[in-house]
Amino acid sequence: MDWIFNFSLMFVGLFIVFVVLCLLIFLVWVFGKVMIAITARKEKKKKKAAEEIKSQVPPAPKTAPKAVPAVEQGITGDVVAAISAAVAMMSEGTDKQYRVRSIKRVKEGRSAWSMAGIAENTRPF
Amino acid sequence: MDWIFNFSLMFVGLFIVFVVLCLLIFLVWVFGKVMIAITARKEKKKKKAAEEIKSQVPPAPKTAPKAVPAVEQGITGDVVAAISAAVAMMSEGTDKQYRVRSIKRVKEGRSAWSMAGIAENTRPF
Amino acid sequence: MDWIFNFSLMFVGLFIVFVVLCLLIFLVWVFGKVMIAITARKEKKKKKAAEEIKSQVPPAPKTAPKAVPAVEQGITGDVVAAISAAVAMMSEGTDKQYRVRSIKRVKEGRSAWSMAGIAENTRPF
Amino acid sequence: MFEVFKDTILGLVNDSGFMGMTWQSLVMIAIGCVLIYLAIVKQFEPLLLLSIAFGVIITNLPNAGLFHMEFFVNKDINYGQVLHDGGLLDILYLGVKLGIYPPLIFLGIGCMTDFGPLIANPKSFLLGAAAQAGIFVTFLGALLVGQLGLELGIEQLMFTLKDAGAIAIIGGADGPTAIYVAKELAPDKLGSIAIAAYSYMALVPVIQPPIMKLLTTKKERSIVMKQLRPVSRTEKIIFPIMVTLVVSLIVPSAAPLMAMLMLGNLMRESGVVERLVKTAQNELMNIITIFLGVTVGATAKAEYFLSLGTAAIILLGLFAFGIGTAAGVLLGKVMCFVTKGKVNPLIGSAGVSAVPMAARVSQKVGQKENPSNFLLMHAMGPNVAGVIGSAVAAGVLLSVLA
Amino acid sequence: MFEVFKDTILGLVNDSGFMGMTWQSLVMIAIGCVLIYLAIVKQFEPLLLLSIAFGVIITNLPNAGLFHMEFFVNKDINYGQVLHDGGLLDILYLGVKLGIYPPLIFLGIGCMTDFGPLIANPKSFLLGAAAQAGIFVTFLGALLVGQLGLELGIEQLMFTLKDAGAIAIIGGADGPTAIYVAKELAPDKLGSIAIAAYSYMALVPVIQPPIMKLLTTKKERSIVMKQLRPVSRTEKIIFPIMVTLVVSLIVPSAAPLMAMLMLGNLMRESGVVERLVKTAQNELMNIITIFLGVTVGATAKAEYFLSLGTAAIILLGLFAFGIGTAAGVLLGKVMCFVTKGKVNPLIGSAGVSAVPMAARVSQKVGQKENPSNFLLMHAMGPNVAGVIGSAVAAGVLLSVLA
Amino acid sequence: MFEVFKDTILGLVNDSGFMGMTWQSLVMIAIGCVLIYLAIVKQFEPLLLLSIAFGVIITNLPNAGLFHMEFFVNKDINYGQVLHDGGLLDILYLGVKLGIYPPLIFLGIGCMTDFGPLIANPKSFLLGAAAQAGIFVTFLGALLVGQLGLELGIEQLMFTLKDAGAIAIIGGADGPTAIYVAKELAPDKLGSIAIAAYSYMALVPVIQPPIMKLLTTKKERSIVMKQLRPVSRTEKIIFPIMVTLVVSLIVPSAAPLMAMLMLGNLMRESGVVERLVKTAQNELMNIITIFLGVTVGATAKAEYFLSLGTAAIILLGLFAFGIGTAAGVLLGKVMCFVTKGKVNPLIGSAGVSAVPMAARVSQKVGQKENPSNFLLMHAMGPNVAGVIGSAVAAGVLLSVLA
Ligand code: NA
Ligand code: NA
Ligand code: NA
Repeated sequence: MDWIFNFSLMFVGLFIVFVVLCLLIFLVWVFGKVMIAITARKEKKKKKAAEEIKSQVPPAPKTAPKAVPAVEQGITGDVVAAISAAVAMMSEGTDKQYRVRSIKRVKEGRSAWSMAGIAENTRPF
Repeated sequence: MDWIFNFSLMFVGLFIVFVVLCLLIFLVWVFGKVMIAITARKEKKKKKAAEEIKSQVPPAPKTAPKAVPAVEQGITGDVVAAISAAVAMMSEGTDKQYRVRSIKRVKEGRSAWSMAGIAENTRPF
Repeated sequence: MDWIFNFSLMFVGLFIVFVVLCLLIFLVWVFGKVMIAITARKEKKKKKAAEEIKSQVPPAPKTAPKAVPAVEQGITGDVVAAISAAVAMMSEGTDKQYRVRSIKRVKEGRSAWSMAGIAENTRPF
Repeated sequence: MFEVFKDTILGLVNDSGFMGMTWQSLVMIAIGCVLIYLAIVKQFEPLLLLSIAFGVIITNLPNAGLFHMEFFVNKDINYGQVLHDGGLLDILYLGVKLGIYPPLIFLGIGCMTDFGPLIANPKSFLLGAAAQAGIFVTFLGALLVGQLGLELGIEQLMFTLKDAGAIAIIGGADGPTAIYVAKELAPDKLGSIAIAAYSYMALVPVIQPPIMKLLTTKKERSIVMKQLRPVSRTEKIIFPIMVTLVVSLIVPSAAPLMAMLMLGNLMRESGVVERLVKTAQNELMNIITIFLGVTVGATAKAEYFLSLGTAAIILLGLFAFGIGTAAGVLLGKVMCFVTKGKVNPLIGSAGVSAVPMAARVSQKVGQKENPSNFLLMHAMGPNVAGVIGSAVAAGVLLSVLA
Repeated sequence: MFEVFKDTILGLVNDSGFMGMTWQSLVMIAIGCVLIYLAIVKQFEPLLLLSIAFGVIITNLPNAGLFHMEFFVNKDINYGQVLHDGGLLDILYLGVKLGIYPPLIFLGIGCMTDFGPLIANPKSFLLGAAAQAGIFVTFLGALLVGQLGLELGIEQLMFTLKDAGAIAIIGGADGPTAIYVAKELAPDKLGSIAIAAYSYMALVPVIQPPIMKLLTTKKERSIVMKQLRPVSRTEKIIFPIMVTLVVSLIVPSAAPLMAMLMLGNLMRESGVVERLVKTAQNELMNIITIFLGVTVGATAKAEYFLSLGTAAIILLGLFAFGIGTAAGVLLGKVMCFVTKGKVNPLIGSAGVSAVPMAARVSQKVGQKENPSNFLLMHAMGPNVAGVIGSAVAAGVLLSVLA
Repeated sequence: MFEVFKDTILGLVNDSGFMGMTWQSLVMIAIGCVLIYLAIVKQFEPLLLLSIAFGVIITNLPNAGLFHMEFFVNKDINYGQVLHDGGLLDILYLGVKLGIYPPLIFLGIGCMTDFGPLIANPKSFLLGAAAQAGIFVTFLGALLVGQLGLELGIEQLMFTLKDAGAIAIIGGADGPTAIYVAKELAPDKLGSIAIAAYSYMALVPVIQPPIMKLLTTKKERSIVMKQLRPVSRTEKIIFPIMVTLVVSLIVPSAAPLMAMLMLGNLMRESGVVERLVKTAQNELMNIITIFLGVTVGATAKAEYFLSLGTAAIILLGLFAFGIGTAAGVLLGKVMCFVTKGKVNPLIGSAGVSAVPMAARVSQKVGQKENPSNFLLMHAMGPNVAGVIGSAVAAGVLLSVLA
């Protein structure tokens, strides 16, 4: 066996792994910076716009919306729990964790459209 | 290139498409007429039979069943909504629209049969 | 055709089927006996241990847990029924029979862990 | 220009299906429509029969080239030709020919089967074995028909040893097993054999009861059997491994079917791979079922299917189901006698397989005599034993004849 | 040792993708990224375009060897070579080349399609036929471009008859049909054709309305059509069988697509095989969609894709969609005239297929004129008829040109 | 007649598995049973180990012919022979040999993986790279064993360069990558390598903690890391495309694994193809998992598996996991030093992959020192970086050695 080759292969291998992943560090880092910068600028603009609007309109009422899941009115807490539980139970064996984000009543008066809804699936083929 | 051939191929193609689809129009139309005729005859018979029965039995009570989904008694409206919502949520991403048609309590006292129920699936193989 | 061969093939075939399945009867029977013996011994030990404990600790309160499905407190019967029904409905067309065994509220304060829960699925690959 | 137009049209007309149409094709299409009727309206094993029936129709459309039977009837298949010139169904049929679909269906069945009643009462194996008499007696019957064909000079009836083995397996009352054997021993008769097998499986509630009543007394039919013992999880986990080992060592040709059936069952009973079990018994099985159905139907090409041979196969299949049922019930009577009335002979008929239809027939016939009698669980034992029994029988036939 | 180290590194550098990188590969990767943008942000048929776009990127990574276009462009494919030297996408592409994926996608589509509106109003077939004019006019257009190429000596534009047929099928506005035809008639142009087809299908709401408005009067667009009659289950069950028979007998080359579409629909309407229907329209279709998308994208190798030919294909594709829409609307006008105003010509544009996008466009354009007008159900008839129509057209092209 | 009867029985006995039974087969069946025990009772990676174990058992059933190792150990596979004479597992094994299953498993994993923690803290890549030292040091170790074998004249230990590469990849702690490399470099050792890899992955909570504690101080283990920044959807969408490009360009041999992993992740993050994502990470992955498990197990044929080589592979595998863990932790210490205590070195051990087990081990060991310390999210970064790292390492090994 050619041990020089073996050794150099070992180092080359590890070297390449580091090269590739360091390149990725660099790219992800640069991209992250860019994204943060863009987001910051956008938010600045938003804030400005918001401030301009604020200065024109009267202040919003104090009763801010509570930080509850977006549940439509008329659906009781118990039912929300029931649905959460049902959904969780269904996910048995998948180890995923569900949380109910929003519950909406199925809109009525849509029966005429239901077929198109089903046909929707065929769209991309 | 043989443009005469090309042109004739174009017309032949469109011609065949029309021939096939016109044949289908004819067949579907004839079949539809037949079906409508059969259905009409059947309903006539039914009506006759119904009339004969009517003339024999006293009129039905006036309290017709309400047009609500077939929900068993003892299940409250809230729960129906919960189930509807749960089912709808599950169908997220499939673009289908579900409506709860009927809700039944799972029959009890069937545990002895459950295995056969599972085995049912093996039937056709 | 060689009818002697044919006849003997018929008998050999049936013979082998019986040999194999009789061997299985024997093995399953022996294994069943062993299992029953082991279980019996284990339960004996358990009983003994239980008796020893009993003689040391005061008797348990009389209000034994009712034989209801393991439902957490604070979830009403109606909701259990709703979930049962929802689960049953989902199983439509599979001929399986579900029974709700236990209903638990999804634990809160776990959002930090949810990602790992999802990643859990990747584990075995 | 009109000349060219006419020529192009004529060319298309010559390529069209009408040119190749024969009365045989028309008859096959009609048969396909009848099978669709049976599948939808009479609900005869619709999961497979509907696809099979549609396969029968489209394989017999002249010039469509969806399936080429001639590629597969010889021992030595030219796979290059299949890939180059094969139609859609030729390619999908590779899954049958290479022996993939039936074992994978068995994987799904294993995931759905509870062997508990069989483990609780291992004597049920005997009934599952007895009912396989239908296979071997029919084997002899098919050879007799073959002899008759030879003497009368009717080529279509001259069944060879291989043909006889493939026809006999209808008596196993088990679709994938029948297809697995037939594609090997008599690929030209696969369509007839599969259609016969699935049709009779659907007809089990019609075929079995008269035979069961004929062979049993009212008293025997009223026997109430004592409840089965509960079976521990350990036993249920060891069982599939044990069966795989025993069956595969004694009859290696049965290994593919048995191993997959038992892998499915091991996955089920292990309780640690639920996501795999769910997929194996649902999506995987459904996909394979569609492919299997439509390609098995495709083998029913007019020139192979429309023959006196098919008629003979259909009669022999009925005979096989009858003999299997009778043998099961008769051994049931023997066991009833030996155990001094502890075994209801009606559960013997369930040994033919046809899971879970045959077990239900036992239940129904028993309940008619004694409305409080629940034989179902007791009949499930012979029923699933029958699946193992026919796989063993298939192994023996393949080993000797292939 | 350093010498050896350097040599190993150099060896790896020579094998790396940078060495084989060309500006063409870079352009293709950029195109792939644009397609991903369109799929995700503009939601252009994302189910297929996302995979296609990713396929475009990875097939053009130098030295990765994921896909070898050269294996598949010749008439006679060396399958041994594919198995021995093929990359991941070569193997998955066999499902396209052997004609498996498009019919299986059609199986799933059949499971999801309700032909009720077409059965209730069979005249819709006429509109579905008319819109196929887009295919045949474009066929002539492509041949004209080919002629132009010949005269100008631009090899990339010298479309052959086969090429013209494959390009024309973009006008069918139906992805699987386009892929099924192109892989047979012009495998080297499959990537361009598929990308054009799916892109224009996504652009239907942009392409069609101006043409529809141009060709119709405000009065015509406001026509309210009378409600469709309910269709019985029997009719819905007979329909797929009938269509399979008629289409396959007249145009046998259309049989694989038509048979699978109608098998799916038969399974759906039969109501007895729900578990198969569920799998066919979900898991099976999703699996095939992923494989189809990524391998179709893989055919867009720089050396085949980056050519004037692709530019011409993209222009011809737009032309095809336009002609198809116009022809549908014009026949709609004729039908409006003949029926004395009972037919709203807007439903004619739905005949191009692109289910259900085109039908929705009819609905929207109609509702703009008359907010209480619901044309959707009426447009679904021509819409699904268009699928049948383009399959027939595909059959004709394959039969004459393949 | 009795003579013939006896002859037939004798023929069957000669064909039976008992005739070919050797003590080696028995040992392998016993090993299979032990693996089933580990999978079910100890829950060692049951999703794959259960199928692998069952594959080990059935491949060693004499005369069953389910799998023919000899078809696949040579460089040049005769696919015609596989199709003509192959058993069930030979056919299913084509998915491994043609390199389909591992990339498709990666597609599913990509659909399930959140690269957010890695994007938020890209330095984690360093830890994912460091842990791959396990691979390359073990490569040298395996060559040393090979040298030893040469000198002692023990043929079973004479590992070639290719063997060494395949063994080393166990250190990647990533099942599909190990299988993908081993089927190429050392097909005869695939069974041993895969079983070692999956076993040690299950044993990560046992192997890693002592090494982690040995190499870190109590103070280091108590370090609380600051919360990760939220990552925008755009970054998550760009990430898979970027990684695919960079990795595939530098190490093209890693492209199949990396491209499929990242296609899955792109589908996931795009949010527009949920139905495809659902199928890819559930049904498709489950189907492939079953096929992969049982066929990989099938490669553990007694004559290849029972050798000193396997013993050496198992030792080397443990060594590889240990070195990988140590290297990760040590670089973690360096980063801790450089960042002045902002990095907890415990997250370094997660760099070996074994997602998400290794990350959880980091979490647990850290929490023991400081109960309010949540390292999990921080450890997920190196953890998923380790997957990318081992795919790159696999690409290097394949590129140099294949
Ligand atoms: Na049987
Ligand atoms: Na169309
Ligand atoms: Na790794």
